[in-house]
Amino acid sequence: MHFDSFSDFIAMGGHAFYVWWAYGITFTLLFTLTVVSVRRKKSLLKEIAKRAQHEDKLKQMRKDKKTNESKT
Amino acid sequence: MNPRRKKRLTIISIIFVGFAAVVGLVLYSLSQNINLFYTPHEIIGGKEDTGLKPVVGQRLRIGGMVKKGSLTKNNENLEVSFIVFDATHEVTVTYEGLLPDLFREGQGIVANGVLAEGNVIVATEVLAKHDENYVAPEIAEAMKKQHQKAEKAKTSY
Amino acid sequence: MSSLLRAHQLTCIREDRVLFDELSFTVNAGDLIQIEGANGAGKTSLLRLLAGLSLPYEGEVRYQEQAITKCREDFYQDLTFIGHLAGVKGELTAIENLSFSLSLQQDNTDNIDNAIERVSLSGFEDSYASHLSAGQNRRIALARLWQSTSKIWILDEPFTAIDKAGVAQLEQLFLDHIAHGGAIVFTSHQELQIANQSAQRINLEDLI
Amino acid sequence: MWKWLHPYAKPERSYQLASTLLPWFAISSIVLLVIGAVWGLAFAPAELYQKEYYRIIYIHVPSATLSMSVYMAMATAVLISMVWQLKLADAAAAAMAPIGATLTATALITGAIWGAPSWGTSWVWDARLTSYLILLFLYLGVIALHNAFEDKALASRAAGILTLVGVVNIPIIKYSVEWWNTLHQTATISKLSAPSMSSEMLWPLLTNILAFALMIGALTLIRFKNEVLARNAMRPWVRELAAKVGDK
Amino acid sequence: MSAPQSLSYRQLFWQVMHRDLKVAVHNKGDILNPLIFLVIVITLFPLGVGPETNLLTRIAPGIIWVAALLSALLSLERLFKNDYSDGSLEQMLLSPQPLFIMVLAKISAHWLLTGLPIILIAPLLALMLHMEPLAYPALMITLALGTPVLSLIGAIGVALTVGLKKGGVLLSLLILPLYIPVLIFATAAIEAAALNMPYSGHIAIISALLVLALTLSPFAVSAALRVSTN
Repeated sequence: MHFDSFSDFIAMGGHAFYVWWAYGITFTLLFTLTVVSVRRKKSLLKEIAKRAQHEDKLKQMRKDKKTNESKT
Repeated sequence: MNPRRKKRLTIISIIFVGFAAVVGLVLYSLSQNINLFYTPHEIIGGKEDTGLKPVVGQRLRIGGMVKKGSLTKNNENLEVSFIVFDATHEVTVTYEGLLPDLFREGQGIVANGVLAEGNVIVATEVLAKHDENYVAPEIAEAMKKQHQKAEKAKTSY
Repeated sequence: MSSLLRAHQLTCIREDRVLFDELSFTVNAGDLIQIEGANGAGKTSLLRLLAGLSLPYEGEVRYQEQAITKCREDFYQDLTFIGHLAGVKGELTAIENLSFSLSLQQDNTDNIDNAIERVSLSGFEDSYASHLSAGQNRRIALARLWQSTSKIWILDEPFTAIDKAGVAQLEQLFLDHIAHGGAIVFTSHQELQIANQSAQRINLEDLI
Repeated sequence: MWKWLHPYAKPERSYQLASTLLPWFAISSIVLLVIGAVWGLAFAPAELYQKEYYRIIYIHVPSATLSMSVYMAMATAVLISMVWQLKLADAAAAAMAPIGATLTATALITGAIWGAPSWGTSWVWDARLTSYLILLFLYLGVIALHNAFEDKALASRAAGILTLVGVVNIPIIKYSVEWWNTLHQTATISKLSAPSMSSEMLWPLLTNILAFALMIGALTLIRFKNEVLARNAMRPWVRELAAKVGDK
Repeated sequence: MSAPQSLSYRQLFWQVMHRDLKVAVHNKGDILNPLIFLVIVITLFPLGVGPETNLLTRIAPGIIWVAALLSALLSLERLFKNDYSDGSLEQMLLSPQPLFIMVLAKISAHWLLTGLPIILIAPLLALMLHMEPLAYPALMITLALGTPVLSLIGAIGVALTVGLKKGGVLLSLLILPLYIPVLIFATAAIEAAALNMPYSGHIAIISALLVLALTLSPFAVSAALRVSTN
């Protein structure tokens, strides 16, 4: 361990501002990117499911139409 | 010649000639040494190939090492002056303001300013140039000792 | 005899909608093929795929049994495509427009007056296209068919804005072209005589 | 090589492969990131001149070098997709762009924060910094092109052209510090035999670079999976996956 | 039917360029507007920063170049937009002739209509901004070498965005970063010239950029056009 105490560690020899800002921004950005990427999968699958349902409905409607036509 | 082969041949020759020309031009420009800053040698002696010297009143950027023991501070205001040197020449730089943290004698700096009479540069901005070496203090200490030992060993002969 | 143009298992998807799936057909010399389907069925998309203007999602188009992406120069030498947009510049005269598009296509520009006459534009040669009507603009674009040396014609709605006499002339030209070993793929909303007589039809709606 | 690769060129197989690889990358990168951060921040010695704030190097250097590697990887993927018409390579390229952009932004920001105390300025318009800023803009342009086109395949081809044009910038960034007298120092670990760094500082730096690389791998896998899903939305296997989510 | 007439590449180039110039003559506004924009931007500067001669002398190269860059951006859209919307671009893509020659011809026409006027008017603008007399040759050389680069690189961006409805903002995002090197080396060269220092190194770099753009851009543009007309 390079630092003598925890407060020394936080103080970073008087340059706490620079060091912690740099680390903070970096990890915030990377973390945000990760969260966004992971969430995207769920929303994507939901979108696809919705579209699939929509298409099924259309197909069903077309089929109904055809059977009606053949009846008359 | 069929059109396909004609086209291919044209493309290949264009690309070849183009890249050769680019490489040639870049090499030429590098030989011209478009420095983003002057060295003290160039301020006093002029650029190597052309001998052109900057004129008094010219805005320029200078880069070099701060000479050990040359830093003088004016206690009343923040005015400092120091000598910047390279392998052959040295010039004086004066500056008013706070120096960057890394600024110390023996370190490299870059300064923006105006050339005044007598090869003095009145700087408006002083930046410390760090080199690619990173040394832990203990190691530096140890190296110094090693060095001293070696010196001693030399002198004892 | 090998086919001129072959669609091999073409799949086309626009905005996640499947327009057609694994569509295959061949175009031989002497063929007149009409593509049918309602608006939005993918007629234009199919023609653009055949011309190599857009890439299919899957499958490929082959010119003389070779993928068209691998032999663009040869294929385009042998193709005349007239799309929705006429490709006529309003700032140029009728004759300038025609001679430019002919030379792009490496077609004959010698007998250009003849072509102008055929599309009933005599007297308008030196008028700017922007001063002419929509039908006349269309005729400028079509005029190049009379000069064309290419075998394959792909025409998107060639009869739009053309009057009756013009349609008849064009139909005659179609028949001449296929009689000379050419092939035509086209779309049209109009009821055509030749379509009933000698055209094969591909209906995109039946495919889904 | 092509024959061996072929089964993986199927979207479903590659999706599964990405799914099995992902946990390994994710876990190892998290572990190494924690080790690297603690080692760099707390255990590595202070630097002779820069004291404690040189510790920014442990995030600045990994983001900077790897953002360029990501660009080259992206360009390679584009090239593969163009030569072999491999759609999965497009998905990979699209997955990498936002990661590269984030890393480039991080490198620029940490560089600016580091420059303030050490050089005396956060920003200078010299060759290294400017060419690196252009890299960020290139990434943003690629991302914008990916989003501008409705059709994913089309978007990939458009973005691919810009990616390849931008490759010109990479050697300029890399050699700018040697070609011109810039304020930025030259590379620290360019020569592996004799790095210009004490070994107690070098090891945590290498650990961090490895950690960042693994993290980039994990992120690429996550985003690659998304891209594969989006590009194969009409496939039955994607529909099945979607149906499972929809039911919940 | 007679045998197809094959054009040589040179004929093709002239034909396409000639056509573009003819079309442009009819739309005089397209040529004049960017030029007027350039002049207005340059006259705004002395009004904005104050007419102090020393200051203007110092920033003149930068102002002229930034203005030239923006006016190039303004004029770029018409490079392919009209051809795209009336279908003649499609016809070019379907020609058996190599597309990159036609693209190069169109870019050349664009430069003749927008780049050349800037070069011709530049001495006047420099005079308005009290530019150092020593720097005039450098200004002319950098503009002569640099404005074609602007057209060549710009064409890539336009080709990529021509099919998009909201291509304008995207175009500037794609292109302006690629313009930065030209701007930097051009202004550096003019500044060096103003101080009576050699600037052949800068000129060599701008020339390298020009050759690189000339080599790569026609192919990149051709590929981009095939994508965006899809």
